[in-house]
Order: sequence, then C-alpha cells, then structure tokens
Amino acid sequence: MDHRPQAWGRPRDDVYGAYDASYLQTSGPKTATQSPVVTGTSVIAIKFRDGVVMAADNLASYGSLARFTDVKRLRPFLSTSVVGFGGDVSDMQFLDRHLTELAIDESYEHEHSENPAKSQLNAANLHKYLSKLMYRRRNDFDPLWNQILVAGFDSSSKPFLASVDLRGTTFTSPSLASGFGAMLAQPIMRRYAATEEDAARLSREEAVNVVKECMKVLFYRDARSLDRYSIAVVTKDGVELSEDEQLEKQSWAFAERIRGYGTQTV
Amino acid sequence: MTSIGTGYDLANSIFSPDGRNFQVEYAVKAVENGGTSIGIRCKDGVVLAVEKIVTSKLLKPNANKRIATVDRHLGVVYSGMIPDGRHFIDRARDEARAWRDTFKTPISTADLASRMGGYMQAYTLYQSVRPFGITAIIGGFDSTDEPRVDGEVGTGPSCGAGGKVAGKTHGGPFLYMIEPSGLYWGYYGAATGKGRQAAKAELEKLDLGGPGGPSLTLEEAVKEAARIIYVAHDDSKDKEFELEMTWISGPDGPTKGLHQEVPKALREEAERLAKKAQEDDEDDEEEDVEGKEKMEE
Amino acid sequence: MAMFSQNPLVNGPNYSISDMPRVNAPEGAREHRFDPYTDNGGSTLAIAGADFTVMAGDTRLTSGYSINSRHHPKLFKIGGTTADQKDATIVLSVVGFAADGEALKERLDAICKMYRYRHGKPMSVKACAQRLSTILYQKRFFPYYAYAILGGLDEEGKGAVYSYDPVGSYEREQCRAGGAAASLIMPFLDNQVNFKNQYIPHSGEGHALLERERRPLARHEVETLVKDAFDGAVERHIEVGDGLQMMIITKEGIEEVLLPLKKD
Amino acid sequence: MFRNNYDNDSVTFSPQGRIFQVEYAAEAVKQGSVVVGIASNTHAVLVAIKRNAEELSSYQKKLFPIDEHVGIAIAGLTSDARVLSNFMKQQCLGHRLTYGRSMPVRTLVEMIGSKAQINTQHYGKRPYGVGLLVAGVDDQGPHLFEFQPSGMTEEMVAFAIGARSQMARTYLEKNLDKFADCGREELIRHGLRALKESLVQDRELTVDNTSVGVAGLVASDQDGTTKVEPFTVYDQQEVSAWIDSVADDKEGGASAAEGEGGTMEVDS
Repeated sequence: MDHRPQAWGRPRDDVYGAYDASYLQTSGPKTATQSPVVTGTSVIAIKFRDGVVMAADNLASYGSLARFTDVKRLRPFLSTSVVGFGGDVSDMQFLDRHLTELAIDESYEHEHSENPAKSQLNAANLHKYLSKLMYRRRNDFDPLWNQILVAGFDSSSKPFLASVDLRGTTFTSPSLASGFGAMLAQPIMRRYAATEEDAARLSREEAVNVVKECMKVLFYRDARSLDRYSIAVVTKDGVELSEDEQLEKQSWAFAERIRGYGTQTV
Repeated sequence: MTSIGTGYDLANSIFSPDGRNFQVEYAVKAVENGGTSIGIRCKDGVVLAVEKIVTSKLLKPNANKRIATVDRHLGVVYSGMIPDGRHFIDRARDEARAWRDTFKTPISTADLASRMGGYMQAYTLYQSVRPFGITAIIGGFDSTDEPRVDGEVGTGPSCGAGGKVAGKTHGGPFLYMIEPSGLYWGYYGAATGKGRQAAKAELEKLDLGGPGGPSLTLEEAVKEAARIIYVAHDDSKDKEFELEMTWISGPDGPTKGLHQEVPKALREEAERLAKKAQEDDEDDEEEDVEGKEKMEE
Repeated sequence: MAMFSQNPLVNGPNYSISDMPRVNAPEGAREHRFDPYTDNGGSTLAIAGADFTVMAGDTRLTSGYSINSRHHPKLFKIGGTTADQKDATIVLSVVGFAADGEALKERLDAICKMYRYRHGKPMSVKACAQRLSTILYQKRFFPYYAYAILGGLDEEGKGAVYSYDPVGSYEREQCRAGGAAASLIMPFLDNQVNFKNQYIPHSGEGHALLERERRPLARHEVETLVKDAFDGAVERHIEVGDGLQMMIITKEGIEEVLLPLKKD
Repeated sequence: MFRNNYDNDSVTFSPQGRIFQVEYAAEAVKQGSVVVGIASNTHAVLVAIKRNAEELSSYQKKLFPIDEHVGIAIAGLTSDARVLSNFMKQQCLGHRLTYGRSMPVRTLVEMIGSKAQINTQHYGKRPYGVGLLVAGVDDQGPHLFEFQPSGMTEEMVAFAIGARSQMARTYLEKNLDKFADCGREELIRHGLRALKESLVQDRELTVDNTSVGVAGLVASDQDGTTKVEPFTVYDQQEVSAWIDSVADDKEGGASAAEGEGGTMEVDS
C-alpha cells in the first residue's frame, strides 16, 4: 500500500507507462474536431431519367486500418430522399440522429395535411438545410468533417442531386462524387452524363450499371475501400436501398502484371 | 366551493386551511367545460378519441385537429383550454426530443407521462403562473422489438455479450392520463371533459382490465370509442360535433407502431354504428315508456 | 507535481495523475488546424453603360484541380419581392469562396426584403451598396472571402457598378473584373472601356499625343467586350470556363443570358 | 375598480374555470374595425374597413403582407399586431433561408398561437389585445386562419372579426357553400358584400376606407403546374372597380350574387 492516498487506485507508471495527459488539453485554448478519425471513403451518385442512383461502400477506416466493415453510409430521409456521407463516421452518426429529429419535426407539421407528400421537405429543401448546418459549424470552427451528397427531387419534381462539404460549399451537377471518387469515378460518370440533358436520357438500368462500374474501379484503386457496398435508387415511388451488395465480376488479372509493390520479389 | 370569497382561492400555490389548492380545482372546472376525450388501451394497441364541438359553421370541416403526435409512437389528446393543450404538446415534443438526444432511443409512454406530469405539477407551485386548464391523455405503443440506437451504422453482434437475449419481450400499448395538478395514473380506459361520467360508465363495461389482459382488439376499440363519444355527447345534443380518432398499433398492426389518424372509412363505419346504437337505445327507451304507460293503464 | 515525479528510484512506483495545473486560455479561445477557407476559382466582370449595366461571370466551380460543377452561377438578383426575384433591379456577383459568397448574397437579400417590409419601397442601388460594405466590414476579423460586385441603375437611370474588397472597402466604378482572371481581364477593360493608352495618331509631338475621346459604350459593344474578355480568360486560366452567365440590367428589368465557354 | 376578484390578472382562474383577463382581451378585438377573410380552392382574400381618427387624418392600415405567400388582417390594438407581424415576418424569412421554401401557413399560425398562450399563463404578462385573420397559400392550397388573444387558432372557410362583425359572419354563413368554387374576383366581391353588412347605417365603402388583399394559386399556362400569386394589398383607386361592382346590390342584395352562384338564401 502506498502511503499517498492520492496514488491509490491509479495505474502504475512502471506497469503501464506514464499517462499521456496531453489530450486532456489542460493548457491552451479549447479545440474542436481537428481532423477526422474513423472515416468513410467515396460516395458517388448519378442522375437518370426518373431519379438518382447513389452508392457508397460499407467500410469505416481508422487510418489505414479497415476498422468497421458493416457501416451503412447511405441514409434515407422521409423515404423521399437519400443522404450519402463521406468523411468522419461519428459526425455522420451525429447528422443521422439530427436528421431523424428533423424528420419527426417535419411529420408534426404535416401530420394533418390532406396530402403530406406535397409539402414535406424535399431533397432540395433538405440540402439547403444541411448546407446551412455545415456552414454554421464551419463558422464556429467546429466543422462536421463530412462531404455529403443529397439525392431526391426538387420542388418542380425534377431529379435533384447536390453536395455540401465541411466548409458549407455547395454545388450540383448531373453526377457527383466525393473523396477519391472525384478523381476516379467522376470522369467515368461524366462520360455518360456530361449535361443534364444527357442524364435525362439515361435509363435506370444504365445509371445503376455506371455506378456499379465506378464502385469497381474505386475498389481496385482506392486502398481505403471495400467490395461490400450500399446502393440506393430514388424515384418518385420512393427510395430503394440495398445495404449489403457484393461487387460482382471483379478481375484481378491485371494485378499479376504489376511489379514493384508488395511482397513480389521480381 | 364553500371557501369562495375567503381569499385562499385568489392565487395559485396557496393552501387553504383544509389543505386544498383552489386554483388547481378551478383549472379542473375549465377541463370539465371542454369536449369529451377518451383513450382505450386494448389488446394490440391504443385508441384515442375526442368530441369537438363545432362552435361556428364557418370552421373548415375536419381541418382543425386536436389529437397530436409526439415523437412517432405517441399520441396526446386533451380536454379543456385548447391553447394550453397546444403548449402541453409543444412541451411533450421537446421532452421526446431531449430524451432522444440523451438516450439515442425513443421515449417510452411511461417516461413521457412522468416528464409531463412533472411539468404540469410545476405550474401549481408558483404564484407567478397558473395551472394548466387541461387534462391530457397520453397513449403510446412502446416498441416490442429490441430498441434500436439512433444513428447506429451496423447491426451489432447477433448473440453473445452485447447480443440479443432470446425470449425477452419489450414494450406494448400504454395509456396515461394527467390532471391539472400534475397527478397521473396509468389506465385501461380513460375519459375526461364534459361527458366523462357517461364515458367512464361505458368504459367500465368493456373488458379492459381483466386478469388475462384486455380482449378487445383495435378495430373493436375504435368502434367502442366512437360509440362512447356519441353516448357522452348525448347531453348537449343541440350542438353539432366532429369526432376525431387516432390509433397506435404494434409493428405488426395496421399503423406499424406509429400514431396515426384512424382511416376515414373505418371512422365513418364506426360513426355509423355509433349512431345506430344510439337510435336503437332511444327506441328501447320509448318502448320502455310505452310499456310502462300500458302497464299503468 | 513534484510528488509524482518520474523518478521511480527515489519515490517508489509512480502513478499517472492528471493534477497538472490548468492554465486557462481566455474564455472561448480555440485552437484550430482547420482551414475554413477555400478558393473555388472563377471570374466575374461588370461594366456600367449610360442606361444599363452588364454583369457577367463564368459558371465553373473548382476546388484544386477538380471541377466540382460546370454550372454554378456567381450572379444573383437581389431585393425582389418574391423568392424568384422576378421584379429585382439589383445584381450581386461574388467570386472567391463559394460558401461565403452564398451566405453574403442571402444576407444582403434578406436585408433588402426587410427594408421593403419596413419602408414599403425597394432599396436603391446606392443604399444597397453602402449596406453591403457594412455587412462585409462587420466580419472584418473573420471575413467573407468573397470579391463582390454590385450592379444596378442609379437614381438618374445611369448604369452603376460598385466593387468591393473582402472587408468592405468599396467604390463606384465604370467597370471592374474580379476573381481568378481579374488580372487578365482588367487591363483589357482599361484599354477597351476607359480607352487607356489609346492616343490619336499624329496629334502631337513624340509621346505627347492627344487621348482618344472617351464615350460611353453601346450595349452591344459591351456585350461583345464581355464575351471577348471571358474567351481570353478561359484560354489562359484553368479555373475559368464551362459557361458564361450574363445579366443585363435596364429600366425594363433584368435580362439573363447563358452562353457556352470552353469546357477544357 | 374590478368587477370581481378574479379578473386582476391572467394567472387566476375564476371558480367557473374562466380567465377573465383573456376574455377582456377578446373584447379589445371587437373595438377594432371589421375585417373579413374568405378562402376558395384557388385564392385566399382579406378585406378590411380602415378607420380615420378625424376627417383630415390618415386611415389606419388594416392589412399587412407578411411574406410573399401570406398576409394578415388585424382588429384590435395595432401596436400588438405590429409585434406579431414582425415576428411572423422574421419567422417566414428565417424558414425560407433555412429550407429554401415558403413556410406552411398552419405552422406560422401555430407559432403565434403558442407565443400568445404564454402570455395567458404567466404573471406580469398580458394577453395580446388583437385578433388576426391570416390568409395565405402553401403547397396544400389556400388557407384562412383566425387567431384570438387566447392563443386559439382555427382554420376557417370564411370569417370576420372586429366591430359589428356578426353581421358579416351571418352573410358568410349564408353563402358558405359558394366560396369553394369562386373565382378570384367573385371571392373579393363576396368579401366586400360581407364587409358592407357590418357597416354602420349611412356609411359605405369608399376607396379611402377599403383595403383588399389577395393571395392565390394560378395555373401556369406552360406546364400545368401552379404558381403562387404573391399576397398583395390593394388600396385607393385599385379597389374602386371592386367597390363599384358591389355598389348596386345594396338594396336588392341578392341580385348580383344570383347571377353566378345560384339563388341566395334570403332571410324570411
């Protein structure tokens, strides 16, 4: 027994090493999120004639560690829109809970409407809301470390797809991709939907195929990706979300010819 | 009301020498002037109903709803001062949201009743406020599934530590009624407002609190609720009224665990039956009277 | 602290205890490694005429070398009675950090709408211009990273262009280019709009030549200038391209034109 | 000074469960000049009588635009109305900024309802001394709401509040069934006729004392979608044609209405 009561119940330094108190921020100014911790990689989406297709893999990485392999990063909202999250997973969970509350508040306002679907928040409204939220958090220097894609319909019932990031920057385009997808998937998607007119000619099947093809390319070349993914199709009939898809028809033949990496000796 | 004029009834939170808070009792009077509200807890859910007196022909029919949803699985109906009821619901919704913020899961019916009971009670404690002029009935269906955590991203382990326990049951239908004093009880069937006496008498005839639990199904309860409101209305026949009804079933029932308005077709059917039952009753009475007269002859 | 020093020989085993004195930073102070700004590229341009104003901007939105969107307008109608701004008479262009630009536009528009609600009349360009300066200056220590240009018609019906720096310094000008390609376009405007360095040949000795007479440009001349300016900028600047959005403000209202630019 | 011991403040119930201060506040509404509102399937209109303090003074405004899709008519304390009006304006603007859509009319009305209720439950506050008719359009179509000092808000097909408004309400009740299918102009005329019912003997509608406000949904000619006709207040010469159009049926009463809406019920 140590003679200092202050020491009772404490971990011993000679067993555990000195405690690193630096994270306690005992001095210096307060810090908010400075960097993402557990992260999700790309989210990709493309518009087509009657709606939008969105996909994201089911991996949450901790640095280079594939930490969680069953993480759903596409979330339906009011069964009329889909929100896809890239970036920090805990911030995504915060946003998901926030959106649940928003959806409940929204149902309060319209529970007695004759036709609630007509006046409920559509994807454009939701994107506007999220952009205000993200921008406010960046103003507070406490950003939500995500890039978010929102898919659904706007007030004139046209397919809607837009993005907002941790700084509150918003933009829209016939196809969108966050993270690695902006480099690898976006050029492929733009081949099929360079303009709104192109997108309006795409069929659902074509759009789904393009997205699946992009997910494959991303799995091949993005080290923080997974071959299990979620895919959502938003149409006027609602959201069809499947959360446990497997990448099909992978070909690793090309990998055999790549030299200079890994354990190869030649 | 023997103590009117003695001065103990002029401010809230004042005890009279015999230990009463008159302002709370007067608030109950405001409730007793309001349209009748009832709630029925049955086998597979809860039904709420309210009698809305049509005060003006110019009101838009069926546009002004009185039963409100709190979170997704709870319904609140009230009798008394309607603006106070709106305030009550705003607060109930805030409580439900605060619960979710803290516990990441929907609030249970019992917990909401407790929170709101506390809130109402606080309005009997100070001279600077007045009690609520309402009695509220809270009905809800607490999820029978393993409660999900808001924002969870995966499904978690299916068994073992942190996993699911086989055979464990959760939730079910619940019904509470809160009075202006903040007092609340759980009920099998609850009634308040102008026609509460008649309504209570009818509720007691239903098999709600038997040892094997209520045998009444939701659909039957809807029809009973409509009938009871019609019976309770009897006394103020001169004024027209609208019947508003909502229900909450379990995840396998018609509302899938949500608090919703009773579908129009079912409500109209229930109203038709209620009117028919009433007419039959009246006929019986007339026959009774005739019978008596004959006897006297 | 001393009691729990890191010397096990003297004191026996040591224990980790967070009893370090708390040096409190000033209330609300925050350390950050988060950069709240980014440059979304693009360029804007405004030219005032005798009875019109032409505002223009490209529609590309970039971050780094990525093109985020090929159609992201930088021109906004301000102060109309309705959300669709059908009866607006003022145009704001913003370039720089797109999220700040958007926020700036919405604040100015909200202020114009409150002005109309309170005073029952629309805000003049002059008043709006002054107010915009105040908005920018109020955020002097966390500025909107946005180069704004405000265009409209003044009380006499003449074209008015006001240009701003991010912290609210502003002046009324004949013309102004902003954003990524401002340094490419501005000299061209100096020459073509204000006739800088244009002298009448043989009108004097040596370099003491007479300047070419200044005259206000006609609308079609201005529109051609704008197109030429952007075609040039697209050629030389990677952040400019995709589409050219033009708004022409006259006493009849605001006319909007969308033209293609190179998408490379 | 007081009628009884229970009417000093809004935190005391009478033995019957009434709150006299709130009831007295409702009386203040009846001091204001009359306003009428009607909603059809396509439009919501407000019409009002403006008062002037004396011959040469200006007329008190009765209709206020709140946002492009909503307007209000007031009866009672104008300064209280201004507080509510500013609040509503701010809420609408905020909602538009946050969600990029116009605020649902019911949501807006319930907000002021909640605000007013607080004033009836706390010592040191007083109920608002004003009643409102709120007319607007949203995704669910046109709406008309009544707001009372108690915080009570109700959606109406048509309604009138203010001095002598009972006569206007009687007119509205008689013509209730016609409103739903009324066109814009006919709806305004119904409003003006209801207003006339409430006028004091030998006073009439003039361009100086009459205000009209309209919001509506207009079918767009291009793609069949509906567009919002923003809430607009009409005064002075803008209302003269409407006043003229209801001027001649003063005695006949029913004649003008009969043409379009079938026979009008006549009091026996």
